[in-house]
Amino acid sequence: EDLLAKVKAGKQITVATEARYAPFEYVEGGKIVGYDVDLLQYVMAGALPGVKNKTLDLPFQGLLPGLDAKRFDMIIAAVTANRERVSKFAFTLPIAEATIGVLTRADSAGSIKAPADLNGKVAGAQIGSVQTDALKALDKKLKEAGGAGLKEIKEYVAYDEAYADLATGRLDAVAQSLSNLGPLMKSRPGVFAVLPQTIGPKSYFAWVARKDADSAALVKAMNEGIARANKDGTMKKLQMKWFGMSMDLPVDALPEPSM
Amino acid sequence: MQEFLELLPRFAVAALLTLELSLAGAALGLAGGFLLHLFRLGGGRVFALGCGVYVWLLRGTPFLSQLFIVYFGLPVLGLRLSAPEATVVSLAFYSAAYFSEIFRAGWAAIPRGQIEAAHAFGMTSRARFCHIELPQALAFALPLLANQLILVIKESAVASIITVPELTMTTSNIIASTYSYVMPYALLIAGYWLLTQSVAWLAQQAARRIPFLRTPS
Amino acid sequence: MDTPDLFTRCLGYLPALLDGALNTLWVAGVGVGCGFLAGILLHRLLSSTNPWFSRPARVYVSIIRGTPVLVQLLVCFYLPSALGVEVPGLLAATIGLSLNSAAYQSQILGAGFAAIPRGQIEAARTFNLSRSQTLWHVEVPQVLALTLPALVSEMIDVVKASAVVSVISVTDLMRVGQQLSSSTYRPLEVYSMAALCYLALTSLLSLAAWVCQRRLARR
Amino acid sequence: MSTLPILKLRAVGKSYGENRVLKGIDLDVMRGEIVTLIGPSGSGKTTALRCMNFLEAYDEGEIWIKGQLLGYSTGEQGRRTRDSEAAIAEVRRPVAMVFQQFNLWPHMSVLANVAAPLILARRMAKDEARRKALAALERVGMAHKAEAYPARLSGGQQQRVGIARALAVEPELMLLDEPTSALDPELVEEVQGVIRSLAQDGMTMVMVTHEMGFAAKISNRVVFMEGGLVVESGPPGELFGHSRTPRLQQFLKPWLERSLAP
Amino acid sequence: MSTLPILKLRAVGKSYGENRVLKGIDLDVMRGEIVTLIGPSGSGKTTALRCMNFLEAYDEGEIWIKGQLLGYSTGEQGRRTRDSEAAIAEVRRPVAMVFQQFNLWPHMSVLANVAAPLILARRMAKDEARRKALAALERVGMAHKAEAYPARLSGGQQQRVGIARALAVEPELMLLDEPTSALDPELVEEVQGVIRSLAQDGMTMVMVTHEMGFAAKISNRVVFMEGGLVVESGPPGELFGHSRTPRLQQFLKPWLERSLAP
Ligand SMILES: Nc1ncnc2c1ncn2[C@@H]1O[C@H](COP(=O)(O)OP(=O)(O)OP(=O)(O)O)[C@@H](O)[C@H]1O
Ligand SMILES: Nc1ncnc2c1ncn2[C@@H]1O[C@H](COP(=O)(O)OP(=O)(O)OP(=O)(O)O)[C@@H](O)[C@H]1O
Ligand SMILES: [Mg+2]
Ligand SMILES: [Mg+2]
Repeated sequence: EDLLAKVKAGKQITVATEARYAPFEYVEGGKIVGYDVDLLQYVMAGALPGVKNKTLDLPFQGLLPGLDAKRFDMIIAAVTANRERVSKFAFTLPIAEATIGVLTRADSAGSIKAPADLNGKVAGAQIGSVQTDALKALDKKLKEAGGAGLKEIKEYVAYDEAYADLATGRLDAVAQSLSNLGPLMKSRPGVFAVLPQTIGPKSYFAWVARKDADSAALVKAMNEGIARANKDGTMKKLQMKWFGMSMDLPVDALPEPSM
Repeated sequence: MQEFLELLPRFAVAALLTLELSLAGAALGLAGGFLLHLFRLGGGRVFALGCGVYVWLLRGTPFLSQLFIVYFGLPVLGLRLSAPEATVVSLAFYSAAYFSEIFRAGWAAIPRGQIEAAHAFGMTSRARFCHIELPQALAFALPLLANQLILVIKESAVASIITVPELTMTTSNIIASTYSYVMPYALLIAGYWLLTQSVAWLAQQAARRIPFLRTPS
Repeated sequence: MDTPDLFTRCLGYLPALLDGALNTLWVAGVGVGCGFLAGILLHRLLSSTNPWFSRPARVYVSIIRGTPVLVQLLVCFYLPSALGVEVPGLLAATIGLSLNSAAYQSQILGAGFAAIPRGQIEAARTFNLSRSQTLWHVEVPQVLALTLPALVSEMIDVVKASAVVSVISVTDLMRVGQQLSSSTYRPLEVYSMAALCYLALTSLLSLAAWVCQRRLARR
Repeated sequence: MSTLPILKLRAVGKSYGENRVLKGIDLDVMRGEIVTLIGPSGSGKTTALRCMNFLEAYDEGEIWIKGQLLGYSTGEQGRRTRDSEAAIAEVRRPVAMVFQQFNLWPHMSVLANVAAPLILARRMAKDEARRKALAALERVGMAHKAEAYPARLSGGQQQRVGIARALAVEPELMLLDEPTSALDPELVEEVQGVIRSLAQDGMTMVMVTHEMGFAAKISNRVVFMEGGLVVESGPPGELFGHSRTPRLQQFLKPWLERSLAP
Repeated sequence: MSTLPILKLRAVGKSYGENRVLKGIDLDVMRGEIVTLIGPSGSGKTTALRCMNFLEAYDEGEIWIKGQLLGYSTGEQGRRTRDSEAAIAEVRRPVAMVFQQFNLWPHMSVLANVAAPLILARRMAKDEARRKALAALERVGMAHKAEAYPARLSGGQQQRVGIARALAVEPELMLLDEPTSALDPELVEEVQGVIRSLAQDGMTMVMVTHEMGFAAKISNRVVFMEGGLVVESGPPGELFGHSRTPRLQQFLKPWLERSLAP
């Protein structure tokens, strides 16, 4: 009896998330809401009818170790698929594009117009995230181009403190997925600006399960649900609702990560 | 074993930073707490009330909130501190509240009769303070002070949230990049344990050096 | 999108914060309560003349006081699951804080127990009170009265220490603050409000203790 | 007066580590008798008294209370094993103790102090225990302070409550360790008065005291101890008037001088 | 003996809030005299003694030490103002005090305890202060414990150090508040011996005590206080033998009975 069968029999699946990552998942009115929540609801209705989901809210650093320790069955959060993670965990089909943009302060829009202007500046992102890796890659690229490179890359436990540091001027830029930046720009108008260029290669967000035989069927069921949402237009509708834009995602498989 | 050897230098550096931050914070806090206590002793009602409110505010709210107010709030007033600076300053303000309470307990523990004896033999108030009250109050408070220092060391872990690469932050970093958490946590525990136990040990040694504490009264 | 003014915004945070405060109060309250009972037990072990009891107890206190609460909570949360037992976050948090507080309280209570004159215990013995009667009817009420100020400090510390329980998926006051700050992108305001909530909680505790002390002092 | 001694000590010895504090004490106390122990500081009086109650475990000899061996059971080959707390409590039941430092429980009212042993150890119903406690307080003239807390009482009043607490369990033997020496001189009289009236009522008592005058007046027998041994014992008139041993004479000298001073 | 009283109290009164504890005390103490204060608990003996030293501020009447008014200065319209700490210290210089609870400073060695007032208050050179302190300790037979800490000493030894500390400042008047009542009965004698020898050397003393026998033997004058007033005073023979007031007779009765007991 594998995990999927157990979930079906127990009528409950335990999932973990980090509800500090608007608009994918965050708390409003005491409830966790967001793109992932809506999408999960749709997927479960098709793949696991009658199963209830129990959601744990954990700091991001606790998600992958917790999954490994079998504290829960899946991570339903926007986890960027990178090479190292994909080698250790089972990712579902992509749920959103994770391509990274650069957030700056509105008052520095005159001086920082492109990633190349970040020479000698301080940039930040979340600890252990793909965004941090992207900043490191950018740093390398800038140096190869003969520039000074980034002055410092600061790693944060969560993005909120990074945004706050950007606002107070301790940071000059924050690397973050474009999907997250839209809502931020909307709720603090006039404070931040987003560079038109992205950094790093195209990458994707997906949900994560354990990479073992026990979980395989569950991942397959989830993938079927995501593919259906993609095909019937539900996904586009939800993306418009939460990101204010829609994106084209591969339907058949998660592309091999390039980082 | 391999992992252990690889991680050890990073943890040593991080532990040193934790020690520096908390020692600096506690030293300033100790001085601040002593000043607060002096105000309370000699400053009349207004000072006593002020000190009381200070202790109530700083002791009653989580350190994280105070750190945020120093780190994100002060820039609004034009004072921008780096993350380690903000940590030290917040630790100082925070621990000053606790230290002043410890001094208060120390002074309260001096038997009235001894102060009267000092009066009766015509000692000046300075002589009384320095030679009768201070040594006894400090001897009494020594274990409490050590305890508080240990708490400050542990509280400094909160600084990880504002990117100070101390022990806790380093552990998070390593876990996030390697997904192995047994060895990093073991090293984290060992790090804090070593730091706090050495404080406890030093305090014990100090207490042993105080001749009149050696006898159970 | 229009932004309400500061005051309205802060007021808007309150309901969610109060929800979190309730969880904090539960975790800290039960933690201190169980920690008290466990602290008494621990003190008994510590003061036992049998090294098989006293030594492990000493090691326990040293470990708990020497490691961060965060780590202790993680152990309470992940260790059982590694052994195949499912422990919900709230329970793990409560157990973790109890175990933590027990170590500190054993020291505080120890000072109280030591301050009870030997003669009173002897009186209980000559009048044939059993050991547990002596403990609960003669020692504990006095220890409580003697160490109340220190116990209140410990309670306040546990309330504040509970701010890390979010790592094991308990939505406490601090976690609500984090969630709010991430949906509003205004950490300073939100954390200031959270600080006020903590202040209210801790003041409530101090006040209750003050009332108790008053009662006891009337004797 | 029955002929069975209520308390019997035979060759009782006790050591603290190397220090042999009691070196073989023999003593018989009959029902209705009042025995006082006197002697210089450190002679073992308190230790002897505490052994009679097994507050301190004696390690040589035997102590019998109403014919029952206190604290130990003798096994097959004559080796003795320590009894359980419960068994000791059973044997010690007829004995009550009054302490030098009163040792009242400060968190209980006077009434609760006196009633607690009845409720907790004798498992008496609360109402009845209170009634008994009140009667005992009446006996020592402290009923009007039943609701007060010990800290509010003078030393003399506290000691009277201590005596009431002992009385309430209806003991057949009372042990008193310097019941007045923690009191201000002014308050000694009130406690001695209570003890004297107990004596008149026929209570059996063993008392340690430094108040020679009081010992002389109240006791049937005075036991002079020194260095863990009984040096001399007898009726007070004999002992105080014509001490046989030079050590006792020397011990009594300052007191005799002081009392004849003014 | 000079005719100027070293200590003079005139109509001294003292209230704690509503409670008037001293109600007008008159007293003259001549050089070389030994005066003991006796009286029931709460009669104001300790308070009177503490006022003589301005440890407690009196609020009516006058206290003169060697002709200087203690604690207050009289201004123009006869209104008096409280002196500064330094001025009070100056007037109280010839007076030293011995406490019931010894009040030694536990963080200093015996020698440091005795030397501290000399170094800190009299600004004496350290070497000289030590020499003096050692001489004072010699006087009370405690020189061999000079390096010990108070907690290591018995009560009697602590009180002897307390007396040495008072002696070292070479006082012209010593105040003693129940110097032996915190001691075990066995230790009373050693401290009384020291006080007796000071008396023989002509030290002026005012002492509160409950030990009637001791008071009777040592003092030139006994003052009986009650309710904040001096009820009777006179030479001990007169006071103890033929008390005029019924209150004093009643106060002395238990003691007389006890001393004549055997
Ligand atoms: N708990 C103990 N541990 C070690 N030695 C003890 C203990 N209790 C008493 N002693 C020693 O036993 C001896 C006798 O003490 P005990 O208290 O019985 O004497 P005492 O006759 O009652 O004296 P006092 O008149 O001072 O009360 C003393 O030398 C004392 O030091
Ligand atoms: N600090 C104080 N505040 C209020 N009242 C006090 C204070 N000190 C003493 N009293 C009161 O003053 C009165 C006299 O006290 P005092 O200590 O002088 O008596 P005493 O004669 O020394 O008694 P004792 O023999 O018990 O030592 C008592 O009623 C006491 O309650
Ligand atoms: Mg004794
Ligand atoms: Mg007095």
